[in-house]
Amino acid sequence: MPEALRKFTPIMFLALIVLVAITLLSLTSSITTPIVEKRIQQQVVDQMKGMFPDVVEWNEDDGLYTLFADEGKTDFLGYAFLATGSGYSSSGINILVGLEDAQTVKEIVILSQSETPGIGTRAMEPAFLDQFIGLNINDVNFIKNGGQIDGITGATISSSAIVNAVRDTAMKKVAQLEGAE
Amino acid sequence: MNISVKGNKLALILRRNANNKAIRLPDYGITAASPVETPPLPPNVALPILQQYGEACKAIVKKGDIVLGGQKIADSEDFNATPLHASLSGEVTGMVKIIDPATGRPVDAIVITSDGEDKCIEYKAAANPESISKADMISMVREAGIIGNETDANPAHIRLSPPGKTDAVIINASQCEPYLTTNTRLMSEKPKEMLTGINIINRILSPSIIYIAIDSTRMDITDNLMRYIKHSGADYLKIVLLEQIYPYAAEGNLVNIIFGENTKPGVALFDASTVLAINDAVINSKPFIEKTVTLAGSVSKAANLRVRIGTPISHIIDYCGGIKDAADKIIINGLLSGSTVYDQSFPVTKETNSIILGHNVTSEEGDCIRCGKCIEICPARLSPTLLAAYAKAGRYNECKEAYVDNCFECGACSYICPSNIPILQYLRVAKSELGKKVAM
Amino acid sequence: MNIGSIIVLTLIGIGCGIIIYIAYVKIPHKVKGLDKIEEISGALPGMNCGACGFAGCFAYAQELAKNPDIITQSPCSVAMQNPDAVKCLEKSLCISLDAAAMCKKAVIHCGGNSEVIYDYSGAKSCKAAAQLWGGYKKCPYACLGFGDCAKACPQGGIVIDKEKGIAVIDRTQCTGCGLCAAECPQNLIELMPADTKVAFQCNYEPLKNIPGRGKCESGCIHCRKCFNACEYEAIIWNKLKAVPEFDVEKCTLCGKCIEACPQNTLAFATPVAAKCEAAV
Amino acid sequence: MTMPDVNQPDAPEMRFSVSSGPHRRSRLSARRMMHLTLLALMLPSAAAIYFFGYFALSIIAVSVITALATEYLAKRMRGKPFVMDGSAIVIGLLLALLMPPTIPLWMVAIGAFTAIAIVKEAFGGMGHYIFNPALGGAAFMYACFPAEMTNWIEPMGFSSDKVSTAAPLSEAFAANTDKMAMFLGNTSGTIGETSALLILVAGIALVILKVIDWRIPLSFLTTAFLFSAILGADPVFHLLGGSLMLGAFFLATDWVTSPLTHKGKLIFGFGAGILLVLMRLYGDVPEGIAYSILLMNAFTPLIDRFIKPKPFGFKKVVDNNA
Amino acid sequence: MTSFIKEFSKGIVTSNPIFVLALGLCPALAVSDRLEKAVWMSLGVLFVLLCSNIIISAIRKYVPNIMRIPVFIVIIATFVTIISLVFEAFVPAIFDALGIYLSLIVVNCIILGRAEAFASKNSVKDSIADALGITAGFAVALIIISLIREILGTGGLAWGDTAIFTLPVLGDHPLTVLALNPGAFLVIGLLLALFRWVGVTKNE
Amino acid sequence: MSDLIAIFLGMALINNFILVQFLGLCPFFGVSKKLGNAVSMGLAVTFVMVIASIVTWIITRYVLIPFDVLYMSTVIFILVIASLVQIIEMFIMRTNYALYSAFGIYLALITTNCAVLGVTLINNIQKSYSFPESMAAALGGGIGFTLVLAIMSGIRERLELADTPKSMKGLPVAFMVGMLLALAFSGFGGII
Ligand SMILES: Cc1cc2nc3c(=O)[nH]c(=O)nc-3n(C[C@H](O)[C@H](O)[C@H](O)COP(=O)(O)O)c2cc1C
Ligand SMILES: Cc1cc2nc3c(=O)[nH]c(=O)nc-3n(C[C@H](O)[C@H](O)[C@H](O)COP(=O)(O)O)c2cc1C
Ligand SMILES: Cc1cc2nc3c(=O)[nH]c(=O)nc-3n(C[C@H](O)[C@H](O)[C@H](O)COP(=O)(O)O)c2cc1C
Ligand SMILES: Cc1cc2nc3c(=O)[nH]c(=O)nc-3n(C[C@H](O)[C@H](O)[C@H](O)CO)c2cc1C
Ligand code: SF4
Ligand code: SF4
Ligand code: SF4
Ligand code: SF4
Ligand code: FES
Repeated sequence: MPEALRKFTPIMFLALIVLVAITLLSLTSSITTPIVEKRIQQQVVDQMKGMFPDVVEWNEDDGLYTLFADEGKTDFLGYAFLATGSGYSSSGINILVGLEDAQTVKEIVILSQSETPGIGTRAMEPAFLDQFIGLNINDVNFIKNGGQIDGITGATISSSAIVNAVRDTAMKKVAQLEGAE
Repeated sequence: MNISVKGNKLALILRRNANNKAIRLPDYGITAASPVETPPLPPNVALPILQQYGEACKAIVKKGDIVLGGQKIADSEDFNATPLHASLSGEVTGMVKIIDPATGRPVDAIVITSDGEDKCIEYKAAANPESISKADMISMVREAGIIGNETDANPAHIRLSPPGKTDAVIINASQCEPYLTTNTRLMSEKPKEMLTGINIINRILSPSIIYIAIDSTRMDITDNLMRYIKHSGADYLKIVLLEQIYPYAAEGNLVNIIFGENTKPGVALFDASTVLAINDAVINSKPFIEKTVTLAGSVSKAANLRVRIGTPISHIIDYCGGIKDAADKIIINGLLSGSTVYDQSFPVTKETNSIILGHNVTSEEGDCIRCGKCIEICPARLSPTLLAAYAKAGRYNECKEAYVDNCFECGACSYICPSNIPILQYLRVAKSELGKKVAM
Repeated sequence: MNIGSIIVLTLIGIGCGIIIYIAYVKIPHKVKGLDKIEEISGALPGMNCGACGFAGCFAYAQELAKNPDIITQSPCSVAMQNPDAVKCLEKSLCISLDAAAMCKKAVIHCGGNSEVIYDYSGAKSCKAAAQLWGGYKKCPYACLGFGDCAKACPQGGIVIDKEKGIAVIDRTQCTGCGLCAAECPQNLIELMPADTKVAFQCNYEPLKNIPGRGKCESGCIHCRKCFNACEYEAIIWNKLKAVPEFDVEKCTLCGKCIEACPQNTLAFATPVAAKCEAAV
Repeated sequence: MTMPDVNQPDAPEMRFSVSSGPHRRSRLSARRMMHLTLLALMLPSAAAIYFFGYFALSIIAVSVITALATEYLAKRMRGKPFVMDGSAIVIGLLLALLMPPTIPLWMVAIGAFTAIAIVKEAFGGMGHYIFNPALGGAAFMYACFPAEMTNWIEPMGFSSDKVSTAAPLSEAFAANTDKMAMFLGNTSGTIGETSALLILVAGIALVILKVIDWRIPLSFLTTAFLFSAILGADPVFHLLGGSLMLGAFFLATDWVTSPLTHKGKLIFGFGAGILLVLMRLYGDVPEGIAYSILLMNAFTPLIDRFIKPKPFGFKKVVDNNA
Repeated sequence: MTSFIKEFSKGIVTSNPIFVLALGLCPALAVSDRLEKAVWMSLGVLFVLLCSNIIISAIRKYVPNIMRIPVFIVIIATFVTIISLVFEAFVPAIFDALGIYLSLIVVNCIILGRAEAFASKNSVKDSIADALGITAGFAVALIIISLIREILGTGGLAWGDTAIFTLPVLGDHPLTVLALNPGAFLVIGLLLALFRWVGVTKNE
Repeated sequence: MSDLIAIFLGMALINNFILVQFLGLCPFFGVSKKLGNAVSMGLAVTFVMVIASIVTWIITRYVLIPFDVLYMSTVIFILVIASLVQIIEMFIMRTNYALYSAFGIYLALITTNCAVLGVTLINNIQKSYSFPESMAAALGGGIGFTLVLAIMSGIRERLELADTPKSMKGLPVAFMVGMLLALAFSGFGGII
């Protein structure tokens, strides 16, 4: 090997390793990504079905699902969308929100979270989440801020993450709806 | 008392230092009114050849020699060394080793058994003291072998020949410790000699100013001095009144109190008793063989005594009626900064200024509770608790970095510590270990 | 699979490679000879006790790398007791070592029989106590029993005998680091060959005539009886100090000297560490 | 130094004591200071029992007994003598005073155990710990039992009929702030914090007796007062409410965990005051006193390192911290 | 075989990465609040350490000295990414719970340390033993810590959504702090002290 | 702007890397025995964090997102950090040797510091911060890291003189300090 080239062996060696590594990763990811995507999709659908047992067909528009009870998409059931709150833990709280109409919350479901067990997780319990049922999205706020939701002492951060995420995303989605119409 | 101190330009009144860095004790001046007495001669004296400055002295007498009081018995070629004189007449009965309290190691001492006659060599009074030259005066002081008290503890002739210029002289006529009254006694009993002595120092060092530090309670001395100053027009003399709190009269503190801590004038400090000795040496050519000491505490009669150097302590105690109240502690040179001896036959040395009999208080050393009282009180503004902790852990270098050398061993920190930590003792260990390292 | 991303990311990899390469070439690398120093310091105990006289094991290794003779002048006692370390040092320094001779252990020259002459109160530290008249015992060289040495011993090999008020060294634990000897204000502790058989338990210096102070009942009176009693010429009389010294090779452990001593100053040395015997 | 002939050299007729100077000590002792503190704490404790009856009595008993038992065990495990220096009692008592009246007693026991075993003894015990043990124990309990630790009831004394009806207060509290009731102590809160008056009296007594230094309470209280006023809150309410008084006089002043120097103490109080107000006004924690003092405890070694007295004398002081 | 066992057991006791070497502390503290997380994390570490040790010791002769560290890191990072992708696909709840600590296995001092200190100098077989030993040590430590933290901190033990058991009293009022950050420090610190006290490890 | 300040303070105090996020614990226990060393380490980490955040933000924005390969972040970020540390080492050595001798040894430790990789992952992947937000987070995180390291070293310097039980000495008691610091820092919760 010529002297000049020899100098570059280390660099080429690293490049080779990087190349191999990246190829390997691309391969792995091409296997796992569809699984993940499918799962998330499935999860959302499952939860949606739990929320609206009659759902048969839906439209998706930029994360906003419009749900129908028949194949022909005429029997309107409600809306559903994902909201993400940033709680106490650095990974977020993923919430599926169901709306009966453009104003009223049907139900909210926590898809994933990693709040502090025993503290933050109290905001994941029905006692808290059930308060959302049937609320006007404008009332999704703490009582002291003029809404209708009781906070949880000791879990202010987690509970307000949920409340704020649900309200803000809902407002956005509603605006999106109105924009679409 | 027609001269009031307040408002008089000659007097300088100083009160507390910042932050109350001092200890107030009730037993100042118990013997303040006791005139200096002279007890009978002791049967024998032991004169240790201690030598911290200059080359070690060598004995110039041997066993069996007959010596006269005032006769030189040890000397060295070195100017810095201080000669030693027989303090009474008699026979040299031995050269013994005794333990030096400072190092715990043996040193030589010359023992003289008194013949009871107290014959002295002839002291020639100077015919015309004013005409003696500066150099002669210094060598006369050296010949007399004067070593100062605790406050000015090194040979007087060294203090009188400083390398640089002396801006000011401080005469310490106050007391640095509770119980001690020798300085004030001498000041009131021998004002004339004292002033001559001061004059000699003035001529040798020619400072621009001389401060005389006096306890603020001793208005009689102050009035006398004021009168004298007014009369003689000795305007270079100024009086400093000190509160009787410990450790104001310690050398470093005095300098700081008078000049503030941010100036560094050339200062020489002399204890009143040293001034008297200098006066004796120059005017009477009399060597330093007598010392005035206060005996106090658990003794039948507290007194101020003029004793020969080398006199066993037991002799003095017996003269004053013996130990009272089963006192089990003999404290030399002051309750706070003094040391203790374990045997009554310990002799009075040139540095001794008091003997206090007391009781031992054993107190279990606790953990430092970080109260910060030692820091509050340390007049050297050190952090004694930290220093003690470092010293205990053997981290002597950190002691040095925290200025352990600035500690002047007043003991205020150990005094105040609510956890009874012998802080000062730990600092002494650190200092000596550091000293060893330097020596190595 | 996304070919574009693979290419771009590999290019980033190459870029990083170049950066690292340049940085590597430009940064001067470790001082020469470091490998050897590391090898030597690997064989040292790593206690950084400083008993060798250098500032820690690594500093010692640096000096050794420069001048292997240092190991005989100021040996590391701890390393000398570990046969592996000795082998390793011999190899890397290209010298042969007489480990047994260099293997030392501490001995306390005090039997604790000196009378108490005053009641000491104050800091529980030998150094502090020794500052007051050389200690509270009649013998100004006596063990003061506050255990400054024990505190310094990294092995926990020194305990204070509460009855006698002296320090006792457990020679099975002692590694001969000498840290204790440096702490003792009375200079009572000496590092002696590990296989020392007879212990001389007096430190009194032959100073005459210190009134009120003196040696204890079991102090050496310099009578030479032990010297005369030994049939194997294992005792050498140290004229300077006027004390006996023992030749380990010749001593047969007969105990005659111990019997002969009128002062009970001599005793058999306590057992030697197994570790050390292995090295010997 | 001994002389021959005068006495029999080998048989001194009497054994003297020898020690290093100084040969006299002040009468101040750590134990005495601790006992005075204990005495002073009797005032808020009495108020606690007056206002919260059996609740307070049982909390105090459990806390102090657990603290003592833990201290005893810890000392035994370490092979050290157990001395009744009062410190464990003080810690137990202070912890008790920080408890809300309805706290289950086993929780108090856990708090007292943590305070002594982990926050005090694991660090080396008396004089060596870094964080205030009582507050460490309380913070531990806040984190473990947030609901129980913030369950406030109206004072009801020993009257048993009220005990059964004692219910948590509502948010109406904030509006209903009778300053006089807060000053005297007839208000809700932890059992020991309610009577600002008695805490003040006890604290000032300790200051006068030189058991505690005035600098920390003063700077702490002043900073909290001024800073809360600056931020637009009611300063008197903040001064009297919560455990500020108790904290400023008895918790922040713990010698072991506060700075050594005067200047350091002022900084400590200032820092604690700022942190306290921030936490009270904006924080999530129920009461900021434990956290603000614990944080300043953490800063104390740094304060001590940089705020040192400058050695007296003429030597130019070089900064040795560099 | 004996050397294999020796290397293996060394990792668990005498050079336990957590309790003795105090390395790789971040994941040890962060994911030890629940047993489930601890187990999955240990599996992740096992996979990464095993694969990277094998690869590194296999290619150790060819790696240019200059590029040693970068190459090792890239290899480790690759396996870490693979394991995160796999976790994300198959155990999503765990992937979410572990958060970034899964990715941070890359910089876990244990792994790079082993690559540098062991795999780059030893045969494939020994490297496998080393990986197994170190992982076992890591796993044992993590599981002990997580058991304590989960049982006391949540008042019971759970796997996934199913509770294995719940303690009386503590089940209603768990010592929550143990499941939180301060508790992680507390439990590990006390375990360290305990091991020293009973003499498993040496005092400082 | 107030967002940035919130992110900065949040990263420094509330989500402190060491006490809350559990990142960079090895140096927290390893390099916290002396204040000087601790502060040097902290500053070096802060510096590398900021630089790494800049570079990784660019890579994320212009490479990873366009190609939709965010899952490659770990590999690429760590490679970039490793080479960055090298180049910074070289740069400092060339320009300021005094600085190099003070910081040099710490730089080597930084490559394997969780906090550096952690901050890049949090900024770019977890929170998808904008550039200024990334900077605020990196700076805040680094300063919080330095602060806690400094506190810890102050405490440990004092503990060295303390009569800590034998089996608690050193690391175990440092963990206890960690616990109490974490408790104390939890008091910052919600301040922003
Ligand atoms: C270690 C620790 C973990 C915490 N975890 C959460 C959490 O997961 N969710 C939450 O909302 N608050 C959490 N907090 C915040 C505190 O519980 C905080 O006191 C509370 O949010 C304030 O509640 P309050 O204002 O309703 O009393 C945590 C606090 C600490 C100290
Ligand atoms: C000293 C102090 C005392 C408090 N006392 C009460 C109280 O008695 N009742 C109460 O509901 N909240 C009290 N709080 C307020 C709570 O800690 C908390 O802020 C409040 O309960 C929020 O919860 P909520 O919105 O569910 O009521 C107190 C706060 C402090 C600082
Ligand atoms: C010192 C202090 C004591 C307080 N005590 C109470 C109390 O006893 N009850 C109460 O409801 N609020 C109390 N508060 C007020 C609460 O902390 C808070 O301002 C109010 O309850 C609203 O809290 P929230 O925002 O958590 O709902 C107190 C506040 C302070 C500063
Ligand atoms: C004024 C004062 C306040 C004290 N405050 C506390 C305190 O807040 N927490 C504590 O654990 N001990 C406290 N103590 C007790 C004491 O400082 C401590 O228990 C001992 O220093 C050592 O255990 C206090 C003592 C005093 C005198
Ligand atoms: S440290 Fe020294 S100067 Fe300061 S109080 Fe103590 S003995 Fe006096
Ligand atoms: S006075 Fe004593 S207890 Fe107080 S800080 Fe100083 S050494 Fe510690
Ligand atoms: S006794 Fe201890 S300190 Fe002394 S040499 Fe032996 S091991 Fe070292
Ligand atoms: S041998 Fe020395 S250091 Fe050890 S206890 Fe005796 S006097 Fe003290
Ligand atoms: S594992 Fe996080 S810094 Fe070492």
